[in-house]
Amino acid sequence: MTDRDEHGEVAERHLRILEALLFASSEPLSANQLLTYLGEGVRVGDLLATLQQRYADRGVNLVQRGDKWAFRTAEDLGFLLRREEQETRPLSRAALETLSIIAYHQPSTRAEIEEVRGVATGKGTIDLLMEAGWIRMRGRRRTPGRPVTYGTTEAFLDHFGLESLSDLPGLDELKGSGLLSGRLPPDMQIPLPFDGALRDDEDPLEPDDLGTDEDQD
Amino acid sequence: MTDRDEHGEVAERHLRILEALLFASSEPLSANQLLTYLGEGVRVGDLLATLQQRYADRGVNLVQRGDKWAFRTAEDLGFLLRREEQETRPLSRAALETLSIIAYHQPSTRAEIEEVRGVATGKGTIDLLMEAGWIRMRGRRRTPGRPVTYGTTEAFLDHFGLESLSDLPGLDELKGSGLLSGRLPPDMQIPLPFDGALRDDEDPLEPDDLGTDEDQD
Amino acid sequence: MTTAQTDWFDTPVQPAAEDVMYVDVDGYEGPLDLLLDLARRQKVDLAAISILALAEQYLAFIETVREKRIEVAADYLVMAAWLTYLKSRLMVPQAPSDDEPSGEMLAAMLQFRLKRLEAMRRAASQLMNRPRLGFQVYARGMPEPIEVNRSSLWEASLYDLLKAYAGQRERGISTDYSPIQRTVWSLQDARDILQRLIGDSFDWIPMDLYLAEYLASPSERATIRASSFASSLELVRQGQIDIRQTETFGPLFMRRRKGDQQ
Repeated sequence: MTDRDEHGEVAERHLRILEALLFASSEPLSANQLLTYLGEGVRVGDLLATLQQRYADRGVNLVQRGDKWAFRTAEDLGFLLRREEQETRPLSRAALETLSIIAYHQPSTRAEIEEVRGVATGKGTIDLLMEAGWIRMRGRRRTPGRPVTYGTTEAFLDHFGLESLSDLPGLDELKGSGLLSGRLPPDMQIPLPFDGALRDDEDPLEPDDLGTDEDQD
Repeated sequence: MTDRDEHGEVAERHLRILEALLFASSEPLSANQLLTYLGEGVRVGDLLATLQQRYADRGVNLVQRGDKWAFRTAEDLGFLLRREEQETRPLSRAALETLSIIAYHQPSTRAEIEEVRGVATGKGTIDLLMEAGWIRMRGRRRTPGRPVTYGTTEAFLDHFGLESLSDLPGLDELKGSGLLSGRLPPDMQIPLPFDGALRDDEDPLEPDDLGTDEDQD
Repeated sequence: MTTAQTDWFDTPVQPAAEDVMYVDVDGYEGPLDLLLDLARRQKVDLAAISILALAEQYLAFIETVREKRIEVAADYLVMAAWLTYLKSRLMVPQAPSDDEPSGEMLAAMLQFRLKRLEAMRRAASQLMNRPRLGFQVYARGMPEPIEVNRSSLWEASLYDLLKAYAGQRERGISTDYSPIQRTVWSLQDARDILQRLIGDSFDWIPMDLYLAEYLASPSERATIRASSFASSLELVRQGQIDIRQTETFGPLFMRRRKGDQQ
């Protein structure tokens, strides 16, 4: 019994450390980052799950964003906390469409985005989304011209309150209707948004790769 | 009892709102500021006391600062938020030159260092060497302006693997190792570093002497 | 399809039906957007839409715009051409030998693209209506950043230190230093001297013997030997002298070449 007490005490201490670290940071932290404060062999995953459960009904919740964790105010209190501040510059329609195409089709190239939108994408649109920190260059597609592939970031998940890409609204429905495919649905395999490291047809970016498409300005 | 349950539910909701507000606020909030989110007649003081108690043993505590309230990392976990980092960096050329002059010519003043170097020595260079623990202020020269004299430290000997200052190679040894070329004026001399306590023309530093040169910046 | 969500997109102001033809093309994000807008006006599900009717509306629209002599971007004209082609494929029955895609297939493709674009817009709208960070959900307002106390460990070796010192002391010496003037025999000089020395001697005489007078000075030995040897090869090439060496590192013998010269 003393053993269990001791075990509980250690766990409690670890939970306090996690609370302190996650409260202190405004950015999500990964289990690995947290582990460095706890010591080898500590099961951070279990501790995080416990903590998430404890805060589930509180005004502040522990949420998962990709493979990172953060404390965020409870969604249902949003109406109360909503500040007057407006979005400094609302995203243009083009930027919004481009963002959702990248989110649901990733990894996607500029040509693919343009194919879906049926119109050329200004360079500024992609830049703007990169600057917002919502998309990133993933690599280069192994096709002629080696176009840059884009995907979403962890900040994207954090901003839109998604645990992972599979939480994208309406994803299942879109998948079912074959609208995430590049071609006509019937016998086609339907790709899913992919945020793994690199897909088979992607090459990593060279460190000095500025992402200029070879066939574009 | 239903009444009490209902009461408890309302209080719980208020506590959640307080948690979210205090968490998200960029500055401590007063009871009055909090009240505006809860509605008339709510006993904010009691709620805050409850909340403070609940978080008393957690990794973050609710603390009162003046008449305002904020979440803060528990004091005993403050160490988590501080980290020591060491990095090794090569010494700049200016610092190396200055250090070597001090080593050979000590006790030497800034003016003397500049005379050998032929360029002005920034205060930053001296500070850096002091910070590295390799030089120290020895005293003040008994000349107009009473400039500070510098010398090397034990740590200097330690770092460069010297048993004493007399281990610094002399003129012949420098020539022999090729560091000094053979074509030197015959009257050229390399001083013997002085490592006694104070030289005849040096005054000790007063305990409150900050080492500011009177005739310089 | 009607949702309580606010439509995040600033959809172009919907004109009354009779005004449709006068909408400025500028309000659209490309031909697909225009087509989608026209399709929406049919007020039916995109799945049930008549692609033929849609194509006709689009073509009529572009025609009106052009009649008003408004510049139409190339994209819109390309789409118009494609829709004209689509129309013809839809209206003329496909010949069995024809392996171009059928009109129905092309129509299905267009329908798919319209549905996909609409889906992406809806998705964007849903994304923007989520409880977003900084709008309905908040991060810690007073983050307590991790303080990093960085201390530097400086790296320098005794060698660096001594080099720095010696370098400065040398720099301080007044620069009356002048580089040693080395005598260098040019190839031309060596050749002239060699020719003069060999003269008309047809006997094998070692090169060093010819040059003995000059080789006395040790500092010039190397340049004299090198330049003379190089020049002698040139003289051999020109057929003026012969060279012989009987063993490795042995003396080089030289003589005037006998022959047709006289």
